[in-house]
Amino acid sequence: MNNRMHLEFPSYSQNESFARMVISAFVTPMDPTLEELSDIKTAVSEAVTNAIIHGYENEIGIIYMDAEINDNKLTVVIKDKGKGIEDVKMARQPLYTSRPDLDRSGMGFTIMESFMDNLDVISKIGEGTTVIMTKLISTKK
Amino acid sequence: MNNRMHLEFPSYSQNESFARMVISAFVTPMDPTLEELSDIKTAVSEAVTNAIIHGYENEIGIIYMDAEINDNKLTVVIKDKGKGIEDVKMARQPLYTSRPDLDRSGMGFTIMESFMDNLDVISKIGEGTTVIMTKLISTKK
Amino acid sequence: MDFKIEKEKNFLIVSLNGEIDHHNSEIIKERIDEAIIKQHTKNLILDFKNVDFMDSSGIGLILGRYKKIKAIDGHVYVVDNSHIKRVLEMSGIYKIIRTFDSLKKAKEYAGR
Amino acid sequence: MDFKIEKEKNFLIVSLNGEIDHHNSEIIKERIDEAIIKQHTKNLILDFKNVDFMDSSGIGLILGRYKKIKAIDGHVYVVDNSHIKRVLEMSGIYKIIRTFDSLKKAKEYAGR
Ligand SMILES: Nc1ncnc2c1ncn2[C@@H]1O[C@H](COP(=O)(O)OP(=O)(O)O)[C@@H](O)[C@H]1O
Ligand SMILES: Nc1ncnc2c1ncn2[C@@H]1O[C@H](COP(=O)(O)OP(=O)(O)O)[C@@H](O)[C@H]1O
Repeated sequence: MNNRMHLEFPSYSQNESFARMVISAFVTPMDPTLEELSDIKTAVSEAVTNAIIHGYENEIGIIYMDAEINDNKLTVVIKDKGKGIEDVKMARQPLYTSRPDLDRSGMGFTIMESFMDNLDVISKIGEGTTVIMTKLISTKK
Repeated sequence: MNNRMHLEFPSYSQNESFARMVISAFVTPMDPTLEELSDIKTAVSEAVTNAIIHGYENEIGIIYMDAEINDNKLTVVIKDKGKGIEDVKMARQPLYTSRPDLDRSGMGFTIMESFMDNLDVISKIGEGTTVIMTKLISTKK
Repeated sequence: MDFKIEKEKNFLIVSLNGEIDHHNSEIIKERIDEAIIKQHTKNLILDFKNVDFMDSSGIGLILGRYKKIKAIDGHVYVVDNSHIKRVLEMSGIYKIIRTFDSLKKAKEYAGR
Repeated sequence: MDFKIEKEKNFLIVSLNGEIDHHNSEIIKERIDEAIIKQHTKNLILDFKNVDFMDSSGIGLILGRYKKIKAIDGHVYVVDNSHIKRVLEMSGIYKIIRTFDSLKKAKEYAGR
């Protein structure tokens, strides 16, 4: 099975749950297990939340979510045109957060990495951040 | 409350249900009644199905769905770049269908019109069709 | 979407579930038309009791079967529910097809 | 998301429901922090039993309350469930906060 989608929405925090519902709806035909679905929703939630609170900080910008199904492989790309990350390697470290004042735990990238099969982060200061995640869905039944 | 979204997806018939799930997720924060939600899903299903079977016929093209919430007013725009409609006035008549061979009932536009508050159809042969629907959501509670 | 087709006495019962749109009505229509031929049945009960969404593709499904069955002098009966009532009303289906609010009633009537 | 905060003996019980993300954890955190001050309570039970989704914002919610409560020499207890276990495990929360699989057990322990 192959399919793809492109979604754009403003960085209101209420759209975190909207993004989760859209990715759930999109992967439904892949018939993921409940755990796989929960992993995907969590990873998407982390990436979208990051775009909202770190990427666009106090402004409202557009968040781009692309997803693609190729046989049993899911690719999700979440992109913002916000402030970007200076040191991606440091940002990806478990527990690293630039916003402890907001009760952030610094576990977002670590969760994306371990709940999905692969994570790439491309970022440029002043231009924004793109997070690319892939996951293979079990083909049971 | 204000919000908006832009979605693109290929005209696979399995995406009819995807489009319904996305619009449901998008209107959730408006807290529509079950009947309002069902009306919106049905109207979206009709417009997306038309883009798939009439607009793009046997090819796969991209379907564009835009939605906007302005206070309690929902606007949904569904667009294809398919073959277009020669006579929109005739096409909008109840029971008119160009594809009785496919068991189409010719009730799609009639349903969109009566389930939503307003329906506009803009179309040009060879360029595609845009369907614009609005609906006021009751503000109970 | 999930459905089953069973033969009972001189009629076929098609029990539908979930959502009916153009995508899945294509598959359902094909199976019903096959069953009509294979089972030599002239009467059809379409049970929409457990359908929670239906767009105009469902009208096409009903009317298409109605035309086929009528051509062989059979009957089509529909079991409806509140989710699909408004779409059925718009289509004028209540004027040409006998409708019931339960499968039991439809079977009693069809099996007279 | 739906939640309630109740005082019982010398502890506050926060019962959470539905999904916990950054959007709704902001509201929850504010209410808990208010309640801690108003109710003069030092002990907190966070009941996640009926939470069916939680991302790392939930970790921040727990750790943030833990720090506040620790500063006033109180205790934080968590009731978890299978949906949130993996996220909690990643965060190392099990190493610093006592966790229970039911509110009953947490209350018994907190009320010793
Ligand atoms: N989209 C983004 N735009 C800008 N900075 C980001 C973005 N995503 C992550 N970061 C940076 O990377 C850090 C680590 O991210 P993460 O692991 O998700 O933890 P947290 O969100 O809890 O801070 C963030 O604190 C932030 O500085
Ligand atoms: N997106 C579209 N592109 C091209 N033609 C369309 C489109 N939507 C509708 N039409 C035309 O308008 C007619 C009436 O549409 P509708 O009322 O939805 O009924 P039905 O889909 O059952 O034919 C269709 O049969 C078709 O000829």
